[in-house]
Amino acid sequence: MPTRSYLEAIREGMRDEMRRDERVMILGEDVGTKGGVFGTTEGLQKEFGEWRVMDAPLAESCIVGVCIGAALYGMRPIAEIQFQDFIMPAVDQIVSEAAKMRYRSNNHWGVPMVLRAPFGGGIHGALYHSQSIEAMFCGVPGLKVVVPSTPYDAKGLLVSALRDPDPVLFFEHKRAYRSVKGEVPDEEYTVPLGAAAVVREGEDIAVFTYGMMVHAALEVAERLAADGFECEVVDLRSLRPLDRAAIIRSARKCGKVMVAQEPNLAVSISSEVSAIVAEECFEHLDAPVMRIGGPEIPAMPYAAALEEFYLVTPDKLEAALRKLAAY
Amino acid sequence: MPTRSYLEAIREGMRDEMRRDERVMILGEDVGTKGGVFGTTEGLQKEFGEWRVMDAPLAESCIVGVCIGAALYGMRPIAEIQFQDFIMPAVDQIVSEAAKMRYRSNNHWGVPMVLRAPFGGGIHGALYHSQSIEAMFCGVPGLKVVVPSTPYDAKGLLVSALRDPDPVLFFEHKRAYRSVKGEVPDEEYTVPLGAAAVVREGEDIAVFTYGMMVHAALEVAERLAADGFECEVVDLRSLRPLDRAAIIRSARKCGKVMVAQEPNLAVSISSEVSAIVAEECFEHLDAPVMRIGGPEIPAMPYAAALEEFYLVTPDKLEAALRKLAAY
Amino acid sequence: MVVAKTDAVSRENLDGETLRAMYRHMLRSRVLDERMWVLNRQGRAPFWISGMGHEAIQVAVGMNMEPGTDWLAPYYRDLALTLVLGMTPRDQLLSVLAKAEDPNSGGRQMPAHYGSRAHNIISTGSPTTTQLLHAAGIALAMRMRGDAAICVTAFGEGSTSGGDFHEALNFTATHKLAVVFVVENNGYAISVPVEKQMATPNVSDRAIAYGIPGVSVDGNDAIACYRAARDAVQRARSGAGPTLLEAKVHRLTSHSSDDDQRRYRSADDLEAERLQDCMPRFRAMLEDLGVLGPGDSDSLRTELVAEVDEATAYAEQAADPLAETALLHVYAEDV
Amino acid sequence: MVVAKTDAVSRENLDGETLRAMYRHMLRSRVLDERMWVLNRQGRAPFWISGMGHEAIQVAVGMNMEPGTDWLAPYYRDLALTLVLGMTPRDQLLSVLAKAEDPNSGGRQMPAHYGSRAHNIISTGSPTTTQLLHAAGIALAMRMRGDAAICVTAFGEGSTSGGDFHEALNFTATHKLAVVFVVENNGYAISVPVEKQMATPNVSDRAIAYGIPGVSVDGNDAIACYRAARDAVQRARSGAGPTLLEAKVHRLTSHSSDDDQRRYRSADDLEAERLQDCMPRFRAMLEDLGVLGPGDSDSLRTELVAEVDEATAYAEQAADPLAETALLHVYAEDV
Ligand SMILES: Cc1ncc(C[n+]2csc(CCOP(=O)(O)OP(=O)(O)O)c2C)c(N)n1
Ligand SMILES: Cc1ncc(C[n+]2csc(CCOP(=O)(O)OP(=O)(O)O)c2C)c(N)n1
Ligand SMILES: [Mg+2]
Ligand SMILES: [Mg+2]
Repeated sequence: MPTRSYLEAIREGMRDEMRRDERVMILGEDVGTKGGVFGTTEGLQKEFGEWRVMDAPLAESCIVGVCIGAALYGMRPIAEIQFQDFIMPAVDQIVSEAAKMRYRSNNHWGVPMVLRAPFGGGIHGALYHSQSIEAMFCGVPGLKVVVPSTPYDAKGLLVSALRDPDPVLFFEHKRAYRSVKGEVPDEEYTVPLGAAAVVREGEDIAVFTYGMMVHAALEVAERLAADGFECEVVDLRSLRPLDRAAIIRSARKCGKVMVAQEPNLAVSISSEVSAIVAEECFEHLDAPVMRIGGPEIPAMPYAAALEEFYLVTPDKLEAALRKLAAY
Repeated sequence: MPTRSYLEAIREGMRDEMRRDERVMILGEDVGTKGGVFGTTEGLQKEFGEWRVMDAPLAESCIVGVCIGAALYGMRPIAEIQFQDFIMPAVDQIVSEAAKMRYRSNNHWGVPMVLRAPFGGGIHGALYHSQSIEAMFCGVPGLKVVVPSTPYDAKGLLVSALRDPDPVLFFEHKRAYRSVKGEVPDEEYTVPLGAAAVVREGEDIAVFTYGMMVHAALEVAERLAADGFECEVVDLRSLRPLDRAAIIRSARKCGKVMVAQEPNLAVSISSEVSAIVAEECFEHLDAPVMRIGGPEIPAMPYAAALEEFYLVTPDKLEAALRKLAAY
Repeated sequence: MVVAKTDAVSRENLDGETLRAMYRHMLRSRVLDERMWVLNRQGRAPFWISGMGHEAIQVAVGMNMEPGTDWLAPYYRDLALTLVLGMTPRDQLLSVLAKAEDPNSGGRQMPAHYGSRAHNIISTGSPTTTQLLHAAGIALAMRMRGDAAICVTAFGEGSTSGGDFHEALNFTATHKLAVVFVVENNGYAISVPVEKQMATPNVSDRAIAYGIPGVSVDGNDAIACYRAARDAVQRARSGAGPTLLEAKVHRLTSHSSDDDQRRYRSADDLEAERLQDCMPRFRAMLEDLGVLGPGDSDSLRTELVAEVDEATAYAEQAADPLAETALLHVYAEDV
Repeated sequence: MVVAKTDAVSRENLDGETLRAMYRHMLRSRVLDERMWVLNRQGRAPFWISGMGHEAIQVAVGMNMEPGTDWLAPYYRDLALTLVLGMTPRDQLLSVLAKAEDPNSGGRQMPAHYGSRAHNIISTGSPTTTQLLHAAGIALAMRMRGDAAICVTAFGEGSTSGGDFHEALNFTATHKLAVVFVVENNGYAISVPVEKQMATPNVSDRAIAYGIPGVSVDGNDAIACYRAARDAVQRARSGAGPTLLEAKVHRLTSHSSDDDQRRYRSADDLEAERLQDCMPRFRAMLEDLGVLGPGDSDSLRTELVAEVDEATAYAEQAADPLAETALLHVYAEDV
């Protein structure tokens, strides 16, 4: 199988679906000639033209609202938000409109739209180019939220999202774009929405995580394996809906649970995973359900030392896992 | 002590602070002549004039953004959002601006602003006049979020919020406005932000909740008491920050925990409370941490049968508590 | 002035049939609207929000649209517009009584939250102004598909203060999309008068910012509304781009059944507006023109009341939604 | 044309001192800006976003403001404006090197996210257009306090597509608040040309929608900028309300150090714009007028480079923020 970067896999996912389905279109800032600020849409306007790959004005509510309208008329729009941080002006269109359209119309109308946005830190992006604000949407019925951690999943989940009849928020860790590479088949394939993946088997500690943290967890798991502790690493992949069955299975199997994420912990994915485990695995737990994430500060600061302080590095994760292992 | 309705207590809180501190002002839709769609600001424009009690255009981002600017200049603005559902267009101003102003300016600037909005259902308000979307803000560092359940707390917390140097979201359960009455002293007093209240002592089950559900919990607690089960009912009151110490204390004391709320459970206050208990009270728990809330549907539908289906009624709460008691 | 009216009419060369159809649509909506208020006062419908006073512009716009081809992103006052496009009094009565059969939302949304797949009327929620961007997206898709269709969206003047208004007009103007933006300016956003909402005398002045035509018309003059609507629709269909069409109307009722406008408006104002009601005015004109004979209007009302009676009876016996159905249709998979 | 220039100048009756001060401010910002790019290319500053080409309007506005009284809600290109109001090259170098002493944010924000309590410059984040509403709120508070102060806010033309632009102009126009809205129109929002952002030739056309004056000025003509800025500031201070002041400028650099505009703009375009740079043009004019003698400009540059050298040296040895300080100042209680 050919090797692709995370970014290439996403671009191929869009390109293949646009070739296959002329209803698929992209609306976003700088997606045209520039090919996006990260290059994700590079070459797509040349192939598909100025209408199907359209540069939007600097107005996120417009980008999402227009995509909702186009979806109602029968298109399969991709709304690209330049940074996840800049979704905020579009929250009304996402939460009040896209998420509720099918329900409020008693199934007469639906919004088959994919909203793509890069998230995450560790790239000197400071407060507004480093955030992970996905939790804000993971409690909203009517939305689906996915975060791939590998090129294979990135393309497979994106294709599934583009074929899904409901709005899907597709969040891409910007640090993964060029740093994460992997095999991606040339043939058409999909990865189902709503399914977590056990990316490493183990019996001692179940580690639930997503995004770039998956790679840190795998690295740390090997360090612990050297000392005989086997971590089961679960890539949640789908943050809404969460794969309850997979979470319960691994938690019960290991009896010890660590939920790891990049952003701060309060009212987050980690809270929900922990609550599911607390409710469903009580009799199987050998230790408190532990969580590790960013500090309770607004976002990642710019100065290198401050950014480093925010991030859950492999070393910090290792320390937390060893503490749990020792419990 | 004189008896006041929840609504009267809130109005008095605003009025007293406006008399005490001329920096306090109100900006919101219909807050002037009409006195607000619920009558919360009735009479205030007459007393304080058209500038300090100003009818805003139909633009929530404007209401919040203008209040942020006024706060930066030294005012103590109250931004009234007509229904919590309609905060969505202002999320960027709240989350990107108000919440991060102090942090990003390294403490040179702050936003002493109170955002008031009615929330909650059971009043035939349907999808967009019944929601409880507070969870969206409870994971946002830089914000404080409070929800009073009694007239006493409503006034005391509002006064504290108005004297707080940072942005406070003050959410009022609209079903409580006229239905909930209680004693409110005429003398000046405050209720501290960040502190939960044990509103009923018990040893068997700790029930953590907020808003109108507090009253349901108290009612159900009496039913169970008849059968010898003593519930400790904790009114969280402050949803950000959560009163960790109070949560841990009551959870450890009872060994059984129920978290009850009106909205759907995923990635919510209930998730965070449950996660805190799971992490901090492991060795004290005699049963899984249970949660009860609304179904995972976008919001409360209009038809009576559908609305009733959504709500956690005292009977549903009682059933859940009896199940937990029997564990 | 009969002559002037005749001139106006002949200038539009509107035949009697068209004029009668307009009047019928307006009266039908009015009769139905009156029934909704009765049901509300009787406690049989917890909520109603009315289109009374807005009928002329809505009917004028609707009659210039092509049902089945053109699309509508309405707002809660557009009762008459939904009827012109083919929805029925029964449909809306099913909604006001929150019945399972309600085609708008199956009783899930408040009344007057219109939507009908069968009539290209998109589902509307409560947040104001969001639908303007949906209309922009629909028109973008029409343009990409090469469909000779247009999209109409309607809203109050208060909604023009919201950011989505600006973003929608800017986007459609930039790409010359086939949208007609219809502002039903009744001078109030609930209790807030237009002077506290904006600095310009006309909402249509906002059009200049986008390089598109802005037109203001007397919303109580059905013929003027018809002319303006026809021009705006033609302009959109011809590919010339969007128009901001403002009709100055009166809100002949309180904002909704939860409001009492006497608390913030003078009795004189309210009386003055009632005297300008578009219905009697249009009726008088049609009678002057001989388009309506003596008694025609009354017999028409009798006929329409009968229709509404029948629809009310149907809606009242229709089934309520079952509690468990609240779980359905969050996602397509639930189907 | 010397004469015309002289006329222009005398019409504004600008004395030589004022003109020299303007030139000095512009050159100081340019010299500092050049240094930022050097530090970025040397890998000593991970990021820079430049104001090169925008100096004339910024200095013109800043010189018409009253430091200590008036307020500013800037955006990331406003380097020159912050310097006119009293911030120093040292302040901004501390920021670009993310030092603890940085008065903008203590190294917490990206460079060019300006803010200084001491200079009434509010803290700005990355989301565009939000600051326009803050300016509106500041001016509302000034009005309520009866302060004879004004608030200036600056932003790019791209930001005028966002909803907050509309809401801010509408609100300030409705209440006649003392805000000067300064659009630095460089024709691009990153790579998106203005034709894809809006349909009107001038951003100032948007003013008509709010019933306020809209003025467009050549941002490469320092004198024209000065005149327009003075009028807008006077209008605000007199209580007549807001003005939308558009300066047509050129972005003489890529959007930021992360961008390469050669990928989306032709070499000819870029060259043509460079030839219109406001700096040499203003210099030539002042030399024609004899306001600058031969060599004055060069010696001024030498002096300013020395200042920037000294500031760079200071900033480089300044302390980095300590890791644990990342926890401070989420809430006031942390102090
Ligand atoms: C975003 C949002 N904010 C507030 C409301 C509450 N609200 C409903 S209608 C209305 C006034 C609308 O006025 P206008 O647009 O003039 O329409 P009209 O009712 O006068 O026809 C308000 C404030 C809402 N529905 N949505
Ligand atoms: C809400 C938001 N969306 C997107 C961005 C990313 N972004 C930063 S600057 C910019 C373009 C701004 O263009 P303009 O307003 O014309 O200012 P200029 O940079 O040309 O001076 C964009 C899209 C942002 N900062 N904020
Ligand atoms: Mg109105
Ligand atoms: Mg620009």
